[in-house]
Amino acid sequence: MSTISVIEGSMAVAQAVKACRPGVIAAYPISPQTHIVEFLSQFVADNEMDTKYVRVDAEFSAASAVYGSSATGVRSYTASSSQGLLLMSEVLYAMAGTRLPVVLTGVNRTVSAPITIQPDHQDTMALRDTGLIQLHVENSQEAYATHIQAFKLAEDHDILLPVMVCMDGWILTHSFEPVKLEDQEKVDEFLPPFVPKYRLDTKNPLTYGAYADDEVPEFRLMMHFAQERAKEKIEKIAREYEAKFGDYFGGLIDTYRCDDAEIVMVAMGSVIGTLKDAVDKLRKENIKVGVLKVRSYRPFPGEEILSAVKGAKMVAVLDKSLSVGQGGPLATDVKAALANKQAPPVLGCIAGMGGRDMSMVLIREIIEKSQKAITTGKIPDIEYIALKRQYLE
Amino acid sequence: MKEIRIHGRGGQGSVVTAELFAIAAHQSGRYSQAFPYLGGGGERRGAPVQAFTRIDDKPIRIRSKIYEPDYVIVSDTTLIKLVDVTAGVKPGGMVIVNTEKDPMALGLPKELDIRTINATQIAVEKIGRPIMNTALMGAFAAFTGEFDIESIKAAISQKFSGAIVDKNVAAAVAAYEQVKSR
Amino acid sequence: MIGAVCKAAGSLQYKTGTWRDNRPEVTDKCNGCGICETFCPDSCITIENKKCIIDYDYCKGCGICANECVRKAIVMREERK
Amino acid sequence: MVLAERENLLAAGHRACPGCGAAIALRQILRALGRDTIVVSATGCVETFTSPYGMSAWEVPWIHSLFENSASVASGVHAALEFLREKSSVVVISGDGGTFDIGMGAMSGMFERKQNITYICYDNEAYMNTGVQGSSATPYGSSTTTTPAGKASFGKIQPKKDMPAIALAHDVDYVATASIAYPQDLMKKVAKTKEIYGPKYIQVHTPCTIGWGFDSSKTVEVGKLAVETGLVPIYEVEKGKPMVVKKVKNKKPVEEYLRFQTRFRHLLKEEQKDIANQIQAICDKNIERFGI
Repeated sequence: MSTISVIEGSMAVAQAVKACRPGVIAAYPISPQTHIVEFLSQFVADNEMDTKYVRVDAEFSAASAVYGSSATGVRSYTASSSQGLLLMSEVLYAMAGTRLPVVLTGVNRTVSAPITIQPDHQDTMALRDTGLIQLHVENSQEAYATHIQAFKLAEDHDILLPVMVCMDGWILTHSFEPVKLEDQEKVDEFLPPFVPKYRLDTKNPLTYGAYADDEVPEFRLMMHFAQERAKEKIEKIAREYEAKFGDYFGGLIDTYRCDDAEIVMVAMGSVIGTLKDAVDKLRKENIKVGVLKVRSYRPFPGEEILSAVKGAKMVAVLDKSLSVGQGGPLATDVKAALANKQAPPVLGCIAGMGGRDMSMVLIREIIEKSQKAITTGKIPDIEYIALKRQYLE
Repeated sequence: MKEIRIHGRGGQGSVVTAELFAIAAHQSGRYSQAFPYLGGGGERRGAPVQAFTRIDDKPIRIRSKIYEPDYVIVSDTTLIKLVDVTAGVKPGGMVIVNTEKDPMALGLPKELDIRTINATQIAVEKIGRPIMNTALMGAFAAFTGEFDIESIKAAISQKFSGAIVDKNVAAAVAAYEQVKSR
Repeated sequence: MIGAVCKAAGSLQYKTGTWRDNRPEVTDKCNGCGICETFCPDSCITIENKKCIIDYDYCKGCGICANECVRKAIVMREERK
Repeated sequence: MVLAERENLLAAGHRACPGCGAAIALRQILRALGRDTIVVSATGCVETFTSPYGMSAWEVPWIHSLFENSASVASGVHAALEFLREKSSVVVISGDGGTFDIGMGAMSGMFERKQNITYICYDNEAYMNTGVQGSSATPYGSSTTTTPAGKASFGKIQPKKDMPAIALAHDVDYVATASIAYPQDLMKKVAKTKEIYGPKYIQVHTPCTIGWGFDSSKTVEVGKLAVETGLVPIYEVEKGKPMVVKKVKNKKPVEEYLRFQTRFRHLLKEEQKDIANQIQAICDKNIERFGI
């Protein structure tokens, strides 16, 4: 029987990973990821997991170790955050390029400087082009489910790419809330043991990480094609999960009261729940708004977004990061997806960077700016939400 | 939805208190959410900290900070000088302070419902150390009626193990009964 | 194969013998001691019937075998002659 | 022993330069290790010349990912084998750049974890793959493209980093130096690693014809001279046992070694005599310190 208990978001992830039975975990501490790996270490220490936990000297080594273990044909997991993810980044490119189905948790936190431990999406955005599949979650239950789904997705022979489950640091990892933990037996039925397509094996010696010259474009493209195939699989696996466990959090995207919405707010991660509450409140004031959750950031669900926002008058995209010199990366992607199509205009809003709280006041500001853009027909390139002008001097 | 804000100091167990409230709410069949002040990595033992709990009859989606709490808990009176502990408290909201002093002697806004409990003394008596958070929880249950004492006891039993369970339960019950008997 | 994984020993299809300027030739003095085989960087020497055999498909003509042969049983000759 | 088997696990058709010392080392190392071995390589000459896509020279399972992480990748391979309860040897083969410099942190971590992994550094004393830039393994006085000799420079001003000493400071189970010029010694040492459980470090001196500047036929000869002058001491330290050093009966003056290579040629000029003397002093010190 599944059990529901009030646990920390980090524990929800650790429990999901445990249920997935990885053979190797390698990780390095970094806040706010730290609790996840501490819990997993304890599970191993208590013999609750048949797993080799490799304590490493840096995130760079953590990613490298799971690169090695995954290539040896063993289900492998790591987690990191912020600077740590960036330190891993060189390995993550290699991991995706070598098609190793590692699952990692990207606990979202901003990147120095200035140094801080506050959450936003700056870190995983920097890994956007690695080839990793990136799935964002809105709450602990979804984090739990998505890790289990992630292994199934990563290890599918049509995909074979690392999957990063992105969750907002602190806001999710350090929150306590009721989480339903599934039966091990049922998880085993949902997620069979890892069957590698290739592996390092002295009985069948293969060369991994070969040097390519002329073949590079095709190998990069094959990663892209795998991500294209992943679009269907993400939805399919989410539905399979629903059939098995009763929970569905969206496939590539999820929508909330978008059908007749004039303003659709597009966002990722932990802000989604707050936005849903805001939508209910605003709807009572006769403001027709809806929320579109981008669950899969890579592969990017351009078509799905287009069909969900078609009828709206304005698409307000909330970016918890800034591509300096360009704008919000999510807004940029949404604009690209809607370009050359019959689609509403897009207002890119930078909101919630560096842990700035996504309060109701702030969401109201987004809606007001969207309404103004609709009435005036003038759409600024970027709107900055809850900006504290005193720091700009 | 009911929202609780806890003011404490690093190392006093404010986050654990918030977590225990969330567990107690779950034990009593409600939804809950507890979280520390975002970040906190720069805060060390002794620094003023905050933790939050939300309780509702339906799943909780909102994740912003708590700006207008229904209840505030203050784990020691020295915090009143350092932090605006009553900021944003809803009209008629309750502030529970760990002190031996009279509520009116704390210099807090008169329009608020101020309650006091000497949780530290109860903790010293029942636990042997001045770890006051479970006593505060017992008092909170009695003052607010948000929890029955059984769900507080269940939360403590779920979170801890060994001898400290009984001691903490005893502290919570003692505080609960002290308030009830007033 | 995806991920640039590839099979063992595929290098055999690449004939490095075309790189060669000088060609080692084995004379009658060879007793098949194997020193040349041990030192050959290019895995192109085998010892058969107490004689070293050079695989000219792969020999790059570095000359180590001739230099290290204690019996001076290998001589280097210019490839174009 | 191993020589008799003559098993070749590095296929012909690889793209090393003619006379490559590292290729000689590879063949000997693999012969000593045998087929039940998984090799992890760092970026470098060996990685590049053995692994063109579809034309790999490796006959054992082999993996490369980056320059600085081969020790960490090996840690993961080892953990996976432990999980699978498989016993293949896990061996890192990395150049001096990937060992002494960019990969030293990862190697230190691997040593500290006490995993059963053999780390072999083929030491050609500079970044040869990228065009002979100086590394911390580059010897004193050597001219490279980033430590060039010039009007105001005699080449590298720092002595070679003592990597085996750093390995020993990790209290690893076996540390050895070797040279391709002494294949029996090298293969014996590599074979020994299979008998010792724990981290092991072997540093193999592998002359480079291009980077050092000598004729491709002279690779082994140069390697021998390095040992015979005392510049490259050959020894092994097995945990709990006294150090075993390769003795040299007729020691040669280091000038014979320097003369052979363009990287040291500038030191033969009269005005650089001091530097050549200092290199001789390094040899003399080695001879005394190790009892060569």
